[in-house]
Amino acid sequence: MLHSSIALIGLIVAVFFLARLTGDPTNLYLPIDANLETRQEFAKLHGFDQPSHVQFVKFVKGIAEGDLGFSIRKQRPAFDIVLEAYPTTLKLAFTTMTLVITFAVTVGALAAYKPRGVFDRVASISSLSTASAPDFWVAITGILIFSVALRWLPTSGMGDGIEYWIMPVTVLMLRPFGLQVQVVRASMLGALSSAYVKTARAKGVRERRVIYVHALRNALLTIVTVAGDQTVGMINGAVIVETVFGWPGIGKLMVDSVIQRDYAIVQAAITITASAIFLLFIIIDLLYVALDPRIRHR
Amino acid sequence: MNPSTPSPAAAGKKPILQVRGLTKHFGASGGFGLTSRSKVIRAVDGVSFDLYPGETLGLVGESGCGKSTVARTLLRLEEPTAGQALFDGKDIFTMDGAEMRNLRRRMQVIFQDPYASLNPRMRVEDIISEPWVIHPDVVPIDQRPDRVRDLLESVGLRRDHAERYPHQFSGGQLQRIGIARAMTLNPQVMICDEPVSALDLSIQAQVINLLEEIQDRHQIAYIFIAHDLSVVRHMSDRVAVMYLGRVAELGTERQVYGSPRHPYTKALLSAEPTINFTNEMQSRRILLQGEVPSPANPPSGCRFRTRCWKAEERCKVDIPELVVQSDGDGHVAACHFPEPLSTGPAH
Amino acid sequence: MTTVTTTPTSGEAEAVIIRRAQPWWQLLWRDKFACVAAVWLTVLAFCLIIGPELLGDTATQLNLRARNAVPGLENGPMWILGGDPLGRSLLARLIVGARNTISVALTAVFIAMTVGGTLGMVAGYVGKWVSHVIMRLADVVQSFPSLLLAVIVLYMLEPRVGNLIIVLATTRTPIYLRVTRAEVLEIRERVFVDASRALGSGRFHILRNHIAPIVAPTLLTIMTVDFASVMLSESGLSFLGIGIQPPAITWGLMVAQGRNYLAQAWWLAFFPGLMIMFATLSANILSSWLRLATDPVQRWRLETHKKEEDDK
Amino acid sequence: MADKPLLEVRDLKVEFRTGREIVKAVNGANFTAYPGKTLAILGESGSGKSVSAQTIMRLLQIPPGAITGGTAMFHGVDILKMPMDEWRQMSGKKMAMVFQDALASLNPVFTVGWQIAETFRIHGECSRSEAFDRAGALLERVGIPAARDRVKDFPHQFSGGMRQRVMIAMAVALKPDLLIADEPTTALDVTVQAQIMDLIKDISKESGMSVILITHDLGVVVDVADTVAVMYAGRVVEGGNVIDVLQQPAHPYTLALLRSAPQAREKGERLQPIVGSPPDLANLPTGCSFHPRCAFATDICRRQAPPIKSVAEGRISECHHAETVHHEPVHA
Repeated sequence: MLHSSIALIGLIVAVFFLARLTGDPTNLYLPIDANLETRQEFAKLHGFDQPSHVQFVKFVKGIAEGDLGFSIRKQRPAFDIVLEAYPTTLKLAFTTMTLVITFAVTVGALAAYKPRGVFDRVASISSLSTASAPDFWVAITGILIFSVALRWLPTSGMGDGIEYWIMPVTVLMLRPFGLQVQVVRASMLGALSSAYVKTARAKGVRERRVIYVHALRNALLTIVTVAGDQTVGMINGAVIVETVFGWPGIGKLMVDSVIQRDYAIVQAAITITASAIFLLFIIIDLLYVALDPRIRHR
Repeated sequence: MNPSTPSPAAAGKKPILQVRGLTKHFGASGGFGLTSRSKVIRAVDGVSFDLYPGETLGLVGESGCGKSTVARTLLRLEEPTAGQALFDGKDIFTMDGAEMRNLRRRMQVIFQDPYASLNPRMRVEDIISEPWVIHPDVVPIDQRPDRVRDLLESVGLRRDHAERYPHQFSGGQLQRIGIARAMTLNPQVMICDEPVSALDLSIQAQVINLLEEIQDRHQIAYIFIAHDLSVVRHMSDRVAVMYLGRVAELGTERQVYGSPRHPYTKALLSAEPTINFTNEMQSRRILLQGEVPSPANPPSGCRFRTRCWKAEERCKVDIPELVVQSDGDGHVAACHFPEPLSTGPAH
Repeated sequence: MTTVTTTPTSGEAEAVIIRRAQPWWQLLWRDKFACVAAVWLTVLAFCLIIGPELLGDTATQLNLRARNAVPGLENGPMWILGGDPLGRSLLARLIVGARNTISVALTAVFIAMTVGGTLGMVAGYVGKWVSHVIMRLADVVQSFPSLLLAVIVLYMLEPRVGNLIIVLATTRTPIYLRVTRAEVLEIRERVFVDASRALGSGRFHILRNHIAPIVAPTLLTIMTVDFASVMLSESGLSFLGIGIQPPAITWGLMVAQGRNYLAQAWWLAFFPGLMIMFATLSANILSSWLRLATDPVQRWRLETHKKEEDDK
Repeated sequence: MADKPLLEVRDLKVEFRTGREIVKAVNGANFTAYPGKTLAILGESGSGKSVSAQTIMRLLQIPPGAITGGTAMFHGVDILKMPMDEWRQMSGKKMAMVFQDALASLNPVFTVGWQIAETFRIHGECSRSEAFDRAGALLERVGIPAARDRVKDFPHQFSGGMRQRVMIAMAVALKPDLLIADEPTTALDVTVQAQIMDLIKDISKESGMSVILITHDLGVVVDVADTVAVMYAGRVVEGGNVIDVLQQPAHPYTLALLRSAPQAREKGERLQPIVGSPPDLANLPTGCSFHPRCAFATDICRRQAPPIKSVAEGRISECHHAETVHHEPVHA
């Protein structure tokens, strides 16, 4: 918790100073084609002519009040634009992570049960493959096959039907799934060869219960850690997937704003994302305490 | 309190090592902001003893009694909280870098776990000659390979073993390598921290014999730490029994084993399973209640009182001092109600 | 990324005390997947070293007859994988593109490992304050999605190769830092380090002779898996148009350019993507093999003959 | 020993296959446990004592392990050939096990009460709440202070000795006929060891439970066991009544072991160690496995594996020279 709050502070400072590092921040805030007059006016309006520390205080104050700048391109507060984009990404991320964990735990646990068995080999190779697949490439290949050639799925856009969700979710799942399968397998292997599993077997606990109660409960600690990291990393995937499939989420918004040089939105998006991640870390910490009594009593 | 009467083996000699009031508390200092805990572990609390040239002082006690911490502080692997340790009259704890390097040559150590105490990625040759890399003036570079092999032979291994890696040896052989390494600098004092505890019985005897041979040959003084009472008895001239960071009893091997004065010593001796078929020993067994209290929160007064069948009100208040017992001036015990002297001969 | 190790089982340990190590190439030969991966990475290394010198001209040479040529042998062996809209050989471009793609990833990983490893050793072996500062910095970097960080920085500092490498290296550094520090903290408590200290050795001696040789193989294992993920990140950035800029050739860029011709010439995007996938897959397979081969507890799984397993 | 055997292990063979090597961890071991008695299996590391115990409990990890021969008759059935489903119903109920490292052997994320109660529940003994009650009672029985409150504690909240008591409580929950204790006190201090051994003795006496005690400690064997089986290189080389075996050993290994134990001796007197190193299980010596370290070895020992000889009533020894050794005094 402490480390994520420090990270949050560090990030806000970094965002502020990065903008100044590159020279005149007006270059970043305004479109490239803005004329000199607009630039000067803008600088004065936003206090860019003032010393850095004054600007910094103002910047932090703005964050506290929910004022994260004004998008000149869209003529709206950046905060509102970012908030509108978030639900889409959250829905996408949530669906993906749920599926990732469900599938990965099932596949990983089964693979660990008979190491080097047929299922394990298939699972290893396929998880390594999905973890190695370039998501943008899988996405456009998917479009080529399922949308262009077979015409089964829509090429892009977000709709109500499940057909709109299949490809983005699948693509977004690939790498987290591949990694998580390996993590589940390894931690299950560790748990299954531990002494307490021996005790459980000696007590006469059936194999299914050994795997899904005794071993999995311990393996969960690692699984949760990795899942937490992956949820943070969902933003990475979202940038690509939303761009390719044209989903109006935070990833697409950010890439568009970068290309259009709409700094206010980029800055707002970073700040809000950082806060979201901060919140996520708190949840993971709490989960961790709930899962591991040894941490609880330390 | 002067637990310094020499054993017969060292009569007339001056002690090589004098430990006075050695104290080590963990977690007392160096705490950093958010991570520090107020709990202080009193691992060692005012331990004093002398070590004479060429003798073996046994240090026994159960886990957590602080015997290993004594070793680690004497080696300056941990910094002591208080106390003195005079090596040849000079305090180890106040030595500067150069003096410390000099001391390292005169005081060496053998560790408990032979697997862990040798770097798995180094060849035996590099392991044994590492001390000469650190102290380059001891043996010239061109003589080192030969000296390594000589040393290997002197601990009962083959010359060609120098080329191998630790994982190619058994536990007993690894411990021999550890002993060879400790011998490279010709020390006067050797701290043996449970050197045979990790070894099987059949191998244990080999290593004990080797240690004794080396002692006879080079007149090295041993501080021999172990939890196995019979091993300590076999090895030691004098024995110190520790309980919860303090010395409970100290005397010659005969005094301590033959006529224990401290109730803890007596209980410890009776709990040790022996290959003794007379039922006499069994019937005299004292089964102590409970376990050793936490050194983070030791009992007031006498530390043994919570498990002692003789404890009275006084034991809660007064900390017993090491008092000279009537059976000889080397025998001291820290108990308000010492056991009577045993009349029978030591078994 | 978390590396997971398993604990040794008590029963096994007793039975297998004395064992002879097999040389690594025998272990590699046993695992056919790892073998293929190693061969493929060697081929790529070959492309990386002499590709541009050998085929640089072919890759930029226009061939109007081979515009968007379908994969096949009609236009000569260099056009076996087809031609791009300007008729350039896709195969040649893939081989030439290997250098940019791989060397960016390799350099980034190498920098990350060097910086992370050094900082990790420092954090593990000096005072608490320095360690704290280093670790908090790592937190800041790590608690933010790497691709996003790259997007922002490249947006502000313009997408040059140098900047790209710095960004990719920065996002990967914390992993090496953490692993190294954790290992150093663990190793410095090991008895053989105590033994060396009791012999009078100093910090530097211990770091060089006892700690570095043990940390190095671990870092090498992470490097291979990291190489894969950095290459994916780099390709992703190129795909988004904020990585390496044309006319330089990288596989990610080729996928991005081919995307516009998806309907007419699918091979333009397909083969570069496949190259990325094979390269990352090879690195991942090799790293999981390395992990087994360097773990004494898991090693038997490699040493066991396949035949013997099938008996049961 | 007129009783019918409770567990009879015959010619047990277990191998571990690693790479080109085949490690013969257990190489034809025989031993028998009688109702209400304590059998000690004595051996050094690598002798195959732990592997034997785990094999009998069907806990061997396969691969790399493999049972390559032998039977284990328990209540008249060969439990090594029993289908796993059937064995699970017996395991923990008729035969239970206590391990060396109690901290690692208890699941860190469940309360000790839950773990003990699980034993009752999986064998369909009683309801959830009743199982918890009985867990509390059991903890009380094994001497844990304030047991009723401590059922809700996790293993890491107990001390080493207390954890081993929890393990014992769990093992004896369903009053098994046989308890296998694999070095239950090796990690503990002598004073605590004495308490734990007493507890096992008490429970065994109270319920008529047989115990197989795996240990490397001669003293512990004398202390608690009725009969002993001495293992070396995967075989039981000597067996019989504890006092007989340890007072008049009939196998050179047992004799050498007794002689190498540090006893009260005069200073300067050397111990008599067993020469050489423990055998390489992947490459066992020809003939008798012990011959390279044996003071009695003759030519036949190098060529021929020794037969099982009976040197006295209820005493067996696997040695060509068993009779000679049997008349050798332990302390010369």
